[in-house]
Amino acid sequence: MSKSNTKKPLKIKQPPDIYPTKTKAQVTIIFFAIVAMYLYSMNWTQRDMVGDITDAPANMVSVLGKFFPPNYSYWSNIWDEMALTIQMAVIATTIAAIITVPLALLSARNITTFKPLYYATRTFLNLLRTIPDLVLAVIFVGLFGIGLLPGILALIVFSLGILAKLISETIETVDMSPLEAMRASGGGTIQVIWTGLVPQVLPQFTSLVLYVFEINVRASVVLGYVGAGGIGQVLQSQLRYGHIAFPNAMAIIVLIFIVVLVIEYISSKLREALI
Amino acid sequence: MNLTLPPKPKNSLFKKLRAIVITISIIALYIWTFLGIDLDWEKAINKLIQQFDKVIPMLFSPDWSATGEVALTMLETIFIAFAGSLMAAILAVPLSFLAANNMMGKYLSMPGKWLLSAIRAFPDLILAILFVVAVGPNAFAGVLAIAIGSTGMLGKLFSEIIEQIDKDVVQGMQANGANRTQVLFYAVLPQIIPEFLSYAIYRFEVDIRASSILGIVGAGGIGTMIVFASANDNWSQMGTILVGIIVVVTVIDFTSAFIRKRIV
Amino acid sequence: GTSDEDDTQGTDGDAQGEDAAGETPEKIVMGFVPSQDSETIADTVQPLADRLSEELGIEVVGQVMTDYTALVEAMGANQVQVGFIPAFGYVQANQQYDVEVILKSIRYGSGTYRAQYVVRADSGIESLADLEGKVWAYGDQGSTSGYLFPANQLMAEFDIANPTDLETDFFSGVVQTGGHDNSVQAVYDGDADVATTFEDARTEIEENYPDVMEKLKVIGYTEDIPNDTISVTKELNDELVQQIKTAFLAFNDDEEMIAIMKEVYNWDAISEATDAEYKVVKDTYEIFKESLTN
Amino acid sequence: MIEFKDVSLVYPNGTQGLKNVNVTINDGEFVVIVGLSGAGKSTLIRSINRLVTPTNGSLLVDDEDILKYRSKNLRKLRTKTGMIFQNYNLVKRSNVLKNVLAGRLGHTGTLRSIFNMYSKKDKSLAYESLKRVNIEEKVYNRADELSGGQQQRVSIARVLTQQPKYILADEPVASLDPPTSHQVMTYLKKINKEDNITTIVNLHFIDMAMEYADRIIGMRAGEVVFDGPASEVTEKTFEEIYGRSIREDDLRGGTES
Amino acid sequence: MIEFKDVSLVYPNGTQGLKNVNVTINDGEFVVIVGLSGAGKSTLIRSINRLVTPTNGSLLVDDEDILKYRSKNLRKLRTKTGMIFQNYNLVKRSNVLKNVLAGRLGHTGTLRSIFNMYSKKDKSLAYESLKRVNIEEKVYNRADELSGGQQQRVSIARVLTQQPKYILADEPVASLDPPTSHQVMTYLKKINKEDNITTIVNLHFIDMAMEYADRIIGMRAGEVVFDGPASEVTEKTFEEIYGRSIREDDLRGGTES
Ligand SMILES: Nc1ncnc2c1ncn2[C@@H]1O[C@H](COP(=O)(O)OP(=O)(O)OP(=O)(O)O)[C@@H](O)[C@H]1O
Ligand SMILES: Nc1ncnc2c1ncn2[C@@H]1O[C@H](COP(=O)(O)OP(=O)(O)OP(=O)(O)O)[C@@H](O)[C@H]1O
Ligand SMILES: [Mg+2]
Ligand SMILES: [Mg+2]
Repeated sequence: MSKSNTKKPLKIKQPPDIYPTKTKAQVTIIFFAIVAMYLYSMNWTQRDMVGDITDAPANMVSVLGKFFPPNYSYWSNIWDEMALTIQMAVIATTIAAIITVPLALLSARNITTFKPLYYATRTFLNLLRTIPDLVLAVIFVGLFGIGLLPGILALIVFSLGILAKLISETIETVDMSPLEAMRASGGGTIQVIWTGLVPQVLPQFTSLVLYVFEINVRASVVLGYVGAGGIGQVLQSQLRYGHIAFPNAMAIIVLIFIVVLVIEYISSKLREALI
Repeated sequence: MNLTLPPKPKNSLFKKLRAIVITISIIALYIWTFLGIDLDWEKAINKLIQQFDKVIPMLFSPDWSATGEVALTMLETIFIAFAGSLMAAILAVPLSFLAANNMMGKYLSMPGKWLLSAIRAFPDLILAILFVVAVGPNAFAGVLAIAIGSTGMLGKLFSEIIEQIDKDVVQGMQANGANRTQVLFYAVLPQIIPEFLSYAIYRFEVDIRASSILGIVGAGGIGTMIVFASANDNWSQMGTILVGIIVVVTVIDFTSAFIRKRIV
Repeated sequence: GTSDEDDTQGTDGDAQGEDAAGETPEKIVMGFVPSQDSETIADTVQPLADRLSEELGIEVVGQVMTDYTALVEAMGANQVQVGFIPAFGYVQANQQYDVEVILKSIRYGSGTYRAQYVVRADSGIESLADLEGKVWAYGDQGSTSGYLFPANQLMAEFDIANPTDLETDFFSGVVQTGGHDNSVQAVYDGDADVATTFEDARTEIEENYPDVMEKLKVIGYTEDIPNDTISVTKELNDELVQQIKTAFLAFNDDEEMIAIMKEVYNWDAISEATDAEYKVVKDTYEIFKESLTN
Repeated sequence: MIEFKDVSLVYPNGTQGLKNVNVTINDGEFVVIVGLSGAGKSTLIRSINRLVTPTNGSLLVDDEDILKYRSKNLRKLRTKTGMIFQNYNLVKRSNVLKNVLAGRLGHTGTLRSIFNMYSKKDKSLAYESLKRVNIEEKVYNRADELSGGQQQRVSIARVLTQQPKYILADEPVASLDPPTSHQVMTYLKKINKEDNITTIVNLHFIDMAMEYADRIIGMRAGEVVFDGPASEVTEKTFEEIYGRSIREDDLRGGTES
Repeated sequence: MIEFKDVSLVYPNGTQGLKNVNVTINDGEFVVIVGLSGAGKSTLIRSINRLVTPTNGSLLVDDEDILKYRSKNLRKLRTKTGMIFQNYNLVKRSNVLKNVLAGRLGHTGTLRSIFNMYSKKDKSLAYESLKRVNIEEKVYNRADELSGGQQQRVSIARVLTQQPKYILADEPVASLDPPTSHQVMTYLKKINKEDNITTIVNLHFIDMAMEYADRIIGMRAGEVVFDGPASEVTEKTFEEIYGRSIREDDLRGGTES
């Protein structure tokens, strides 16, 4: 009795609003700030536009039309490059997946309770992720010369950043209670992680690795810009020939698309098998 | 002591076969990969030894005289990426609902999923061409290219979030007599908005980095600087660019954390 | 806007381009794709745009683009009226969209450049004929001096039907390096036996490999390749085109501009050019076109 | 009044959820349904507001066969039956007030509810309901900041705001500890008495059932095996509901498979 | 023998988990600790295997002060004290046998356990334990395919496999329905008697406590307020433990904030 009376009753005599005024004000300010920034950006980016936007769709459709129909017979020329791209992605993904494990554990709050280590790993991964893939590729080409190796290295570093983040987040959501039980029954750190944690994250781990594999296949297009090999380079030089090669380019895109779909399919099947 | 061991597990033939097939395929994939790819380590390492001093020290001794230019270009990039990502975030919402299993049903969501996949299949270069033709070579073409490129990825991520919502809450609203729209606004949106926001902000960061596309459309931006710095082997300028990107992304990280705390 | 009736761009000949001449746009967009066949690669077109705007009294917006395919398509849609396009891009633009060359750049006192064949000095390769069975390094297949011209020359000289046969039958292998300096490097490192680059790309890596000039030698050159163009779309009226031409040519007499052109773009001067000068590129293009579309 | 007339329900996978259920629940009653896990308690309760649809028989609510209802009627039916869930089913990220106002959704136009434009009356009703379950000071807290018992009280407030004629509660205390459970049950009972709302509650615990119920319905394998006032529950009733004598059963663990 | 000598524990955030606890638990006893939520039951029990570390006093297990233990000794201590949790704490995705074998972790080398190379003896011990709790037929089922009661029995089997000297059970039946709860308590009691393993159990339910305990320890706000045989529990004990007469309390819900 006394308890609920000592609680300061809300001053509102009126029925309350759904959100407190302060929250409302904050959200409103943020909202308008975003809208203002958006309008400003739109205005700023359009300052150099000549002519009006009404022709845009027609123009776009007419270029897009030049890509169709795709020249599927061109596929026979690019099997090798496609294979190479997949092989690069396989190697890069495998290595990234291996390196990710310790990094992800170190950057998961619930596993690495030693704060400085946790923050150091986090910061390192954040920095890694800020580096654009293009810069990575350029730097590695600068270091190792042209060829497959810089391409693979760029893919490794690039996917490491994403993978470690995603996996550490997965680790942070696991049920910690079995780990506690393992600890209570006298298991050492590695035993606890292996028997308590690994079974919980394995399905997610697999599907994230496959997701990164897919990203790596797509990223080969970017690598093409810097001569790091693969299908991207072919696409790049086809586009140099202008519109007559557009159907070839489209054939390449369709092929990449199919490969990615196959990977997606396999990954869903594999996940089913694992869960 | 007499040992009584547990009986051997009886795995179904299907499972056994599946395990065998998966194992063999994976082994085959790796064999194929390692046979197909030959890396010349010796050459790469020689090259590394030779180039290391030319690249790495330069990267770490940024060319501060380029600071002004980098800052200005970075600002341009932010405007373009912001407009593009916000547009994408808005476009991705309806698409993600169309592609979510639990909103459209397993089969009706297929076209949506395919559409999102198809958008993602278009490389930057081609998106760039499309939009340059549409609106000319300028920052706005960059905005559009980024918007479309990001829509594919955001739509996919959003639809995955929608697929993970807590169904019980939806049922709670239905039991109150709420209709479909009300359920959407009361049970679905509150659950997904925070994640949508995080992904949108994350994508904004990605768009700031992945700005090579902007160079192609003549939108300027940091991507163009990267292309030229690399073409001219200007490593110390590349260092400055990197610093610029790291600073901006970090600032965005903090701002977005702040905003998320307010809104979520 | 300009030339509204002109929807059927580029479907038929020059006649239409002439018809459309009439109005003057209030703003001109100038697209610039820096030449990859050059030592330093310029990243701005601002000085040129500013001066042009001054001379013409029309607002001129200059944009640097990193890929000429996009520029060609943009000119086709009349989103860009004045383009600084490499020769090969010009030919595409001309064939598809009737884009017309008006000027070209002069480098090292010449309106043309050549591609060269670089081999190791001790390789024993003396002539093009010795290249059979060797490994070929080039930047990429869209490079005029790195690929198209040398390939064309070899195909003609050794009677090879198409580029695929050249790459697989004549040569024993190819290395696509992504850039001229990389190609030279590939030969220097022994990854390839011959590189085709612009003349003389060896100097590109001389800083890092001081002995490159002795270690590598040039065994031949291709025909002359016309330099980068300044081209205009057919929608631009003749009078304005003339004005633009005059304005650019006037830069040659302007100390300040010459200095800029030299420093930023590596140009000595700008000179008039006609479509005919690009016939040699066009012919080459025709040959490759066939091999692409099957 | 709710009348089950020979109601059966077979789930799409073939499980028999309900089997020839005949039960009449009068207005104002406080009925507790007990039974083992899987006995069909939830199925019975969810039939009443058509979260599941029986496959046979007829189910009359206020003399109308609700099995024939389609979307519009269904909304009406659900508006007049409030439901409380074991896991509270609150929108964790919305604040308490918004969660409680969701109880008015059935009474509010779609547009108004989207823009949070509730009438003053609705808002004060919501606030009143929060007061009734003694949780008004948490009005702006997010639902996930509350303890289990508090969340369940919010969900009761939500139902109160709905001003239903019937309250259905599906194991409202299963996630709570005993003192909090008693507290929640007490609130439910209080509301039942004060507002004369017919209340149907599922419980695992027969002892708690006996303490609060006017009437107990025992279920087993989809069938009603006991129906009578709490005072009539005997040792034998236990046996009927739990399949055999309770003590014995517990020792053997035979009820699980 | 476990001796708490003036043990106190303050959590980093300032909460007083234990306050001057003095308790001695003799070998072979079956002790039940009761108390309201937040009373410190879990804290007490977790101190014994050092999942939490008291900040004051000394805690002797088999005459050694375990508060001074560091990693190696700690592993030994944990190997000899088995623990059963409210939520069973099984690895849901691993099968029953693997979960039970985890009880041997403390006795097994890291490498051997990573490659699942448990000795034949360990495996047969695990299987024996499963048999003792009557769940041997589920040996290859995944843990998430089992019902709550079955999962708790698996976790008992895990502890049995560990062959501990002490069993600590932190609300082992809180997630279970009454029949299953009795069943689990019965197994615990049986093991206590057959193997003479000292067993300490936390419970919410004082009635259940009285049924199984040799001895009951009542806690409130971190302090031991009752300690004696089950037979000595009176109405007054209730009041001491729950702070006031039990019924009143429940009605007010005053234990929540
Ligand atoms: N959606 C469904 N599809 C198929 N079978 C179902 C479904 N829902 C429930 N069942 C089955 O119907 C039977 C009755 O389930 P119900 O949920 O009504 O039991 P309950 O008495 O509420 O049990 P609990 O105490 O575990 O909640 C069970 O055998 C259950 O497995
Ligand atoms: N890790 C922790 N950090 C801070 N305070 C804690 C922590 N764990 C428990 N507490 C606090 O210590 C007090 C005792 O908690 P404890 O978990 O021992 O209670 P309990 O009797 O087991 O309650 P329950 O029945 O809810 O499990 C509570 O006030 C609790 O909030
Ligand atoms: Mg149920
Ligand atoms: Mg506890």
